Amino acid sequence: MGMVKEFFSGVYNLALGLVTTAKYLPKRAVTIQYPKVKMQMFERSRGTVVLLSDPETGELNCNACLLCQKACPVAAITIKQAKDAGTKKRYPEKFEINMMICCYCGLCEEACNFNAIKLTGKYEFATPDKDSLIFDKDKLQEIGRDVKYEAKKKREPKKDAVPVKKAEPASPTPVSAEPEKAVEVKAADPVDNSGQIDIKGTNQ
Amino acid sequence: MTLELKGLLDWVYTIVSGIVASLGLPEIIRDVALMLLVIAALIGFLMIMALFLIWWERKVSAHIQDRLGPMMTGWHGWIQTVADALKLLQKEDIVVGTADRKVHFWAPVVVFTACLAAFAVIPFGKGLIPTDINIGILYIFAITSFTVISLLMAGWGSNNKFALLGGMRTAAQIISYEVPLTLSVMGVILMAGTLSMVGFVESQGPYFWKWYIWPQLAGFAIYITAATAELNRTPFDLPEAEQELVAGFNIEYSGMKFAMFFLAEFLNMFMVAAVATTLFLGGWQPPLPGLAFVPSYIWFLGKSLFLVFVIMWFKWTYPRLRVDHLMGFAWKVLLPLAFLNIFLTALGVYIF
Amino acid sequence: MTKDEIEKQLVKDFGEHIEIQTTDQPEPFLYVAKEKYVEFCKYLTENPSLAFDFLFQLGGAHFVDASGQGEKFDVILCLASSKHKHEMVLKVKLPAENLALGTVTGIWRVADFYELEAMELYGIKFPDHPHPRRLLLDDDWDYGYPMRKGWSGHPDFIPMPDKSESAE
Amino acid sequence: MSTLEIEKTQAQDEFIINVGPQHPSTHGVLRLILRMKGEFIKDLKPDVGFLHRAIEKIAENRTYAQFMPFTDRIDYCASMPCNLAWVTAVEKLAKIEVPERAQYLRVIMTELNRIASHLIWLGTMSLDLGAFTPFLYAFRERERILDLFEMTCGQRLTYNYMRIGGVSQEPPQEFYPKCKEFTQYFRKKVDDYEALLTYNPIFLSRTKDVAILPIDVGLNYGASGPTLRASGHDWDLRKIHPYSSYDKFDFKAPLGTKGDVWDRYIVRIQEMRQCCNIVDQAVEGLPEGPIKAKVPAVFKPKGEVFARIEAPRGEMGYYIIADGTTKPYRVKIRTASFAHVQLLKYLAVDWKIADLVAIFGSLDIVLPEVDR
Repeated sequence: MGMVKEFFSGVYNLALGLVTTAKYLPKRAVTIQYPKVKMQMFERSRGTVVLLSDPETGELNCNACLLCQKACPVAAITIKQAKDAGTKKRYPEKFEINMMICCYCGLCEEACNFNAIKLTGKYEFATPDKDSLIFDKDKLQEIGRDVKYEAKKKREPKKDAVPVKKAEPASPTPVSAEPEKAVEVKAADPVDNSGQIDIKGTNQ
Repeated sequence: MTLELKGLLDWVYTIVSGIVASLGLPEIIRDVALMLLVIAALIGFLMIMALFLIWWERKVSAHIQDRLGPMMTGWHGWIQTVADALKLLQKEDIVVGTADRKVHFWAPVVVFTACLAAFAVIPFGKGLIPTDINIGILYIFAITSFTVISLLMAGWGSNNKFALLGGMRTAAQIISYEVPLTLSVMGVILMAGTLSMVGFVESQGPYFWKWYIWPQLAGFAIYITAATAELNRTPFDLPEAEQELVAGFNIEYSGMKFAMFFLAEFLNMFMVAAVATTLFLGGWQPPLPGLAFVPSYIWFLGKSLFLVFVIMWFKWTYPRLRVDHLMGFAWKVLLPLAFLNIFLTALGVYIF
Repeated sequence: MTKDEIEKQLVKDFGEHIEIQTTDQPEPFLYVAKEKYVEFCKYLTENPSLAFDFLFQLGGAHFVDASGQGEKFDVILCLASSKHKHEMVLKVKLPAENLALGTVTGIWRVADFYELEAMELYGIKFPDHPHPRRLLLDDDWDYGYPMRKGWSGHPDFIPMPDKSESAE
Repeated sequence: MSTLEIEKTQAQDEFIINVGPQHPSTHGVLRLILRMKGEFIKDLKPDVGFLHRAIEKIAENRTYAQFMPFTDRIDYCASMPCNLAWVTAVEKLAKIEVPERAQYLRVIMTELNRIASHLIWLGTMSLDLGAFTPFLYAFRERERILDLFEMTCGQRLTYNYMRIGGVSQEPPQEFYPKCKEFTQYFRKKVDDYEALLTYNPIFLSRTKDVAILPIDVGLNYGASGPTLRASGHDWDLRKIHPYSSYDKFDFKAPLGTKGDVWDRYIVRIQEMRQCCNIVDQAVEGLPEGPIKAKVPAVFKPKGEVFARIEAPRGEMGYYIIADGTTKPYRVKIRTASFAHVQLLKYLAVDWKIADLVAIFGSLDIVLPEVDR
């Protein structure tokens, strides 16, 4: 008797397996066609490290205090300080981040008190030669030019450590390719913060 | 005006015989010319069908797994397989130095001819049967067992330990599943009383409840299971499973030879589905006489493509069997069931 | 069994061979004499009220004081009991000159790989280990014992640049 | 001590197979030297060390905060529990009181990451047994969890989310509703996996009564986590030694009966459902308050500590010796897979090579954990 019951339960489960796969046959695919449609990076995505600069004056915020260089666990950042003769303000003469070593952990962003360094959502920097992966000051500044940032208050560990970075109200975006991803696009900024122009390619 | 191809065939027949008569050549030349035309049409159709099946398998597996499959080459990637074929064509054809050169070369040829030869007796539609010999089904089973020889040749020819192991294992699997496959069809032969393929189709009557699948449901199930094992497809795809650690018998093949094995596998799948449609699902007969306005070959293609879809569906749902289970399943489960089915059918036929 | 109950029990049975280390941690930390080590471990597993049948981990440690002499090695075992839900840390002091120690693979099978690792990275010998072999490092590794303090023997070993030395 | 002296014990009808480092079903870079007699495995020797990054040596010259990104890389399939292990150990050492909200956040993240890690296990195990589709379904669900993580800490795999004394950032507002939505969505999906695999006769024939692990042998071999619970040993660190506010949630640690490959499978499947319950309870009961305790910027603890937590693959723990400087003096990392690799030899001998793949899949061994 056990044999027969086992046989029928076997056939039932085989059929159950077929039904389950059939359930997904008509459904819309969850994958997106990458080169045409780009993933919408989150506001806090930790991609490439960039140097932020003051939009008006175009100068770097960084005043070479070497805090990020010390905080970096893999010593990917190398900075050479220099004092500006005129304004007596220190600035980094050489600021290099070796992107091959950087582990994108975000500790430098936390250590910096002058909103000079930030990890953005950009990730498309594949290059054939390795030398170009050591980003110097100008490249870091140029990538970071259109990155928006909020001036962080001076960090006091006593109070709530890091003020909550308010996420912009999520406005529905033309891109309808990702049904379930929470899409944050800065309302004011036509180019989303990650700098990629979101080409709504023909998906189907 | 039915879209049957019968009219077209007669028209071609008259033209060819007209040309031959005008040139004053003997009758035999006309038959040979017609034969060549039929072969050309058949091979052309099968090549397109093979390319379509490969593309279709990738799309079916993609949509089952919630993804899109090839999209880049043409609308929904329809010329993807053509692109793959061209790529394989220009690949360098490496032959291992110590390989048994002749055996290595002829293995894919054998598997391809065996596969194409089997289509000689498949009734694609009313009157659309290349040669209607009266031992149709026997011919098919004889030809399909050729593939076993080609696998052994491939395994032995590449002079590689794993290829030989894979070849042996595939041959053992196919032989042990050939037996239940043939026996599962005996039931249908008993009911139809003939061996010719067209005979099967006619004896299944115009109404769909007259098809042989209903009385022969067990036979149909055994047939489909044994056929999946014949094709080395999951859940019976032991040869290229990771247990074999390597890709079984077609390790040493590259370029067009590998493509021939690949095409042969998909043509075999279509052939298995075609035979199942002819035997169990009433060939090119519409389910209801009222639907006869749709041409017969459309019905035939529809049914066999549905069965091909079912075989693909198995592949993307089930895990793989272990070797001893595989063999045990064939001899201890499928074979007794097949005998039981024959016995019951014989009883049934005797009573009615 | 709480921490001091365990310690009382151990002192009662192995009084002179063990030395309790006072720490503010909830688990007992104690040193055991090198000779009595294997026997002590066997006792720990067999005693029903202790039943330390789960060897969490076994590792070596290399102590060098600032001036470089007074080298000292420790073998640290973290034990746990699956019956009584208590844990313990057992340590053995090894003088720098002969680093041999009895093997506990007989008691806890899992110690096999841990001892191989300690053997390879610290140079602590386990003479009667069932099958001593090279575990993590490659077979032809002869650049000394990497986990020891102040080791920088491999030609292409790039020490961490001193930039982050002053990191607090 | 050549690793190949396995050859010397070779009888004439046996042959050596090298399930090499680049094998599809070794979940990373593990080389198994098998001595085979026909189809059966007679002797098995794991050759590890291909992924040895000497994380313990690195730890000795990084500060306590700088070492956090390295803990992500110990088991990159489940980085949150690894962070949690390091943070729990250091807080136990320096007696830091973690605020309630931070503990709840840590629990949410760890349980979500446990589901993601079990999904990787489910995908690769079913792939090894030949079923392609569950692999893609499992990774489709995992994508939703990774989105939740990326929304909070910016990374998909190596999060570096926890800090000594709390967590680094407060999740954005829409994180919590999305979490609830995920748990409801996910419970239905687990039923799909069960439908595809659990009672499938082919899956049963491949996994039932294969490589049975008795409890005492398991304990002796240092097995822990789902692998040991599958043998019926009721031992879940989250319940026995509750850490990081686990005692405030009620959940059941699923137990197996026989301890064969199928039990190890079913225990992990049910554990995924339990994680959903925990995440739901944690998201509801999330208290207000700071997310980070006050930790001195110049952090110089002194003393020794031994702490362990329940990672998805088993018990993970640290033994830290701190000598009052900013850098730990000695860090010993204990991972579950290092013990489970030794279990392979006990379980796989006298089984067929096809079963080795199933056994290896059921132990959920991940190579970065083995080699550290």
